[in-house]
Amino acid sequence: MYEKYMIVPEKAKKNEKGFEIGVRLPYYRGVSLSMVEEIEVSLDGETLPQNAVNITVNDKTYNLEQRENETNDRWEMGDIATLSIETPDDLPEGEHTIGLKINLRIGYMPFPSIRVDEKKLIFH
Amino acid sequence: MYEKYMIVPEKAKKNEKGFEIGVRLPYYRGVSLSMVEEIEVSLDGETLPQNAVNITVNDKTYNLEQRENETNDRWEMGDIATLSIETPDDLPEGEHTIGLKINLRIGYMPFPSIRVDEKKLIFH
Amino acid sequence: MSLNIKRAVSLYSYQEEFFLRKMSLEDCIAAAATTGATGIELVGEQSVPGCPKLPSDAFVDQWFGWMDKYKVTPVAHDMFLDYNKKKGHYWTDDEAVESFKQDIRFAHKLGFKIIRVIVNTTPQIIEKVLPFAEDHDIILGIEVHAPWNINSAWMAKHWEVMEKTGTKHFGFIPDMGGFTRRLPRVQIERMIRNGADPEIAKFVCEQHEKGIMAEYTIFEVSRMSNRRIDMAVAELSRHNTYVNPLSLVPHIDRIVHIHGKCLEMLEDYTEYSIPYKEVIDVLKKYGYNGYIATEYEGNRHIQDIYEVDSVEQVRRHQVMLERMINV
Amino acid sequence: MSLNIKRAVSLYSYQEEFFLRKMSLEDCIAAAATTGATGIELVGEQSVPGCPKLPSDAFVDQWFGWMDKYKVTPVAHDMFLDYNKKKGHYWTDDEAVESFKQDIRFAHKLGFKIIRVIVNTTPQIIEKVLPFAEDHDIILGIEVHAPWNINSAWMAKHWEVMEKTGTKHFGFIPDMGGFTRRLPRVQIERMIRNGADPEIAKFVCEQHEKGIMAEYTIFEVSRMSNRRIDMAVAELSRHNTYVNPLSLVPHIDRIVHIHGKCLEMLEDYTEYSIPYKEVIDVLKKYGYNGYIATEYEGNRHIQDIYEVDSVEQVRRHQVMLERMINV
Ligand SMILES: [Mn+2]
Ligand SMILES: [Mn+2]
Repeated sequence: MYEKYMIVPEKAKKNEKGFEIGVRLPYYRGVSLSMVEEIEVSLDGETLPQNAVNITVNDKTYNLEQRENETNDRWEMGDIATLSIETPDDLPEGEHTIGLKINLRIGYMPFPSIRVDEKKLIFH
Repeated sequence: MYEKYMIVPEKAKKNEKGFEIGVRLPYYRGVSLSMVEEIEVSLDGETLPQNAVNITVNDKTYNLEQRENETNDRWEMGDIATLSIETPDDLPEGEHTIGLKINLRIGYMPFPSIRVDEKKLIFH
Repeated sequence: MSLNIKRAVSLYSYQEEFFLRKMSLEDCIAAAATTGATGIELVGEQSVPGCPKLPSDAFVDQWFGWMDKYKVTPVAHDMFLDYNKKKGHYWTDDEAVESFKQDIRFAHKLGFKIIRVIVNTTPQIIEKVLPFAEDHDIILGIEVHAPWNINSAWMAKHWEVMEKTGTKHFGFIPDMGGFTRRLPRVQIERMIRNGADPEIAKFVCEQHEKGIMAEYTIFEVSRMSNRRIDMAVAELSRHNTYVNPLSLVPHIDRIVHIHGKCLEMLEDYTEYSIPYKEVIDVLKKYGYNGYIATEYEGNRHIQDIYEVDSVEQVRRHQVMLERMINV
Repeated sequence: MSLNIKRAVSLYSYQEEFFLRKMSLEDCIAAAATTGATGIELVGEQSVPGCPKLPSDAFVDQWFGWMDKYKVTPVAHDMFLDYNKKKGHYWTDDEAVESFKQDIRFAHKLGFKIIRVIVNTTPQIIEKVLPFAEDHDIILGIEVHAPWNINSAWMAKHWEVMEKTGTKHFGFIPDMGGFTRRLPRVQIERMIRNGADPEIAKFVCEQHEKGIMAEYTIFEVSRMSNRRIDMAVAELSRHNTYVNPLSLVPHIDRIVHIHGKCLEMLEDYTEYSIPYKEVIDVLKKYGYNGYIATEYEGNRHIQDIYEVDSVEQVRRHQVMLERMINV
């Protein structure tokens, strides 16, 4: 569901600590940030640590721990959040393959709701 | 179902080619011999080849191929059939552990109907 | 007060004693009659050697002699379709129909009016055999056995045949095992004897009683254990279904017979797993007027360590039915 | 001819366009109204930012303004219970009740009379929240979504609450996906695009149409393939259940609302998988007089390669409903 819309190519860019991408929630309703069980980003095939990923929704930025505890602020359906990912080394400009896995904790689903996208993005 | 009644200890005896045991069908109705998919006998932990096993029901004896093709003659519920098993070597008199697995092909069951029994028997 | 529901006993109930030759066919009939049941159900291939070959005239005479002697009536014969009787060959429809007809002849010869049709019989086979059944005054009833229920897709396909043909000779035979509110204790305990984890078994029983869908329970157990026996316990919840007894209501006029499944009749004349009173109240309210035939099946779960007393189990079930029917 | 069944559209149906910001909330309402539907259903957490927080007075005014402008009525709000909203903490009943109450306040504020209760809500929670719902003139309806059916054990537990309390404020909301006679073609084709074996998919579809119990199909497929995607195809047959529409009959007075699920509306105004006419004939015959709300959900299966046109799919579904209701 909504896999191909997860990564928003136009929002990709380098920043001072690494890079950022635009991301939509692959679900048919909004959820509190605490229900986002996992956000896993990979760069050119290499999985980055989840605590290197910060998320910005509704103009507020959350690190992993803050996200897990945020039961009020919501990532609304269709809203484009910004993920900013710290990288150990400076990201070379140009095209990179970005993988994204989002796992949601949905009360009425016995199984994890895992969805993935992968896109080649241009970073400047 | 009926596992512990499968091997009938009193009927065990040596014969000229090996040994024989009394066996009840582990099922709640009789079946044609063709529906007996497998009869596997083990002697002291060693599985004997299935074509070494002949079965006698209603006073008629069937080898493996004859049994598989016998769609009329029936092994009735509760009837004690005789299995005679050829052994390569003469069976030493005394106690032996006999294992028995019977697998039935039952039309309304999607899975094989496999039942097993194991008993220590005295052979003379 | 309903005087319309009648009581029968399926001789299947005495299978343990019959298997061990502790009871003869006549003993089974006599035991059934002693309970006050007036009808006899028979799994032909269990009780009559050679079935579905037609029994000899001598046997037929003896059969009706027993019916007179014990003041009971033949009610239903249970048939099977052994589609894969011959290794590597799956019956054509014609072969299946021929086998089915033989069961109709068998049932007719022994005075049965109803045939319990095994659940793997296709609607097409039934349509083809219906005229033959009508000619022999035999009513066919597809057994609605858990995990099916009377509204399941497969049963809806059979219902379409009933609707399309408008026949009076084809209906449903619900098996009361389809109302398993609590998992059968005898079955759970047997699996624990066979090595199942008692804590997992307890969890599965609780989930089942809460009405949790089996898929959830199976998934949760798969995270607790990777042992096959524990998964088998979880799967009990999938096979031993419970549905609202009201599910029978739209089909009440198409219910031709009922299997009174029981696995453990308690001393207080209740069945451990099945809320009989609730089902029978529905049957009475909506006017079911056929037989309920006791079908004791607990023996397989206790025979490994207990002495089976089918006669007493059937007696208790019949006492229960008698009280519920005549309240 | 029945004039009692009313037509609504769940704005859930336009989720693809709403997600992509091609349609605003007002656009969705307008599109629904254009079909002739008179009722609006809303997944609050989809369509209203911040839900279930109470919307601002400005939003509420705008909402009722839209209702007037497009001549539609708020019918139902769909709620969720996020039992595990907080990582590692499973809600107590009190927490669940509090969340539920907030949805009641939300629904009440926007003029909804019905709340679709998500299927994982326990009967105990509903019993506890019922007085609050009654005070707010809100009728709760547990969604009967495949693979459940209205007689399933879980639904029987909810039915017991209805019986016990005698309330007029709690009933069932069947989702028409529970009458999936053919497996959805859009879903099968998507899985083939994702690598499923087309021959196995064909086999699974055939078995499903024949009404074969899913367990058999799953077992057979497990012998044909050890690939997860093929097993997932087989499992579609377990999740997309079909039951006889007559199953609704004993509960007809307890059906408070209906979800008109559709995955693929054809040009001839039929749904590919669901025999709508047969279900609606039962609803009419037994006097259902609530809404059927179109719930288009095909987008998720085609969005990978096709342009989704929810507006057209909803239009076709409403034309179908209109014709069937008014025959
Ligand atoms: Mn039965
Ligand atoms: Mn729905």
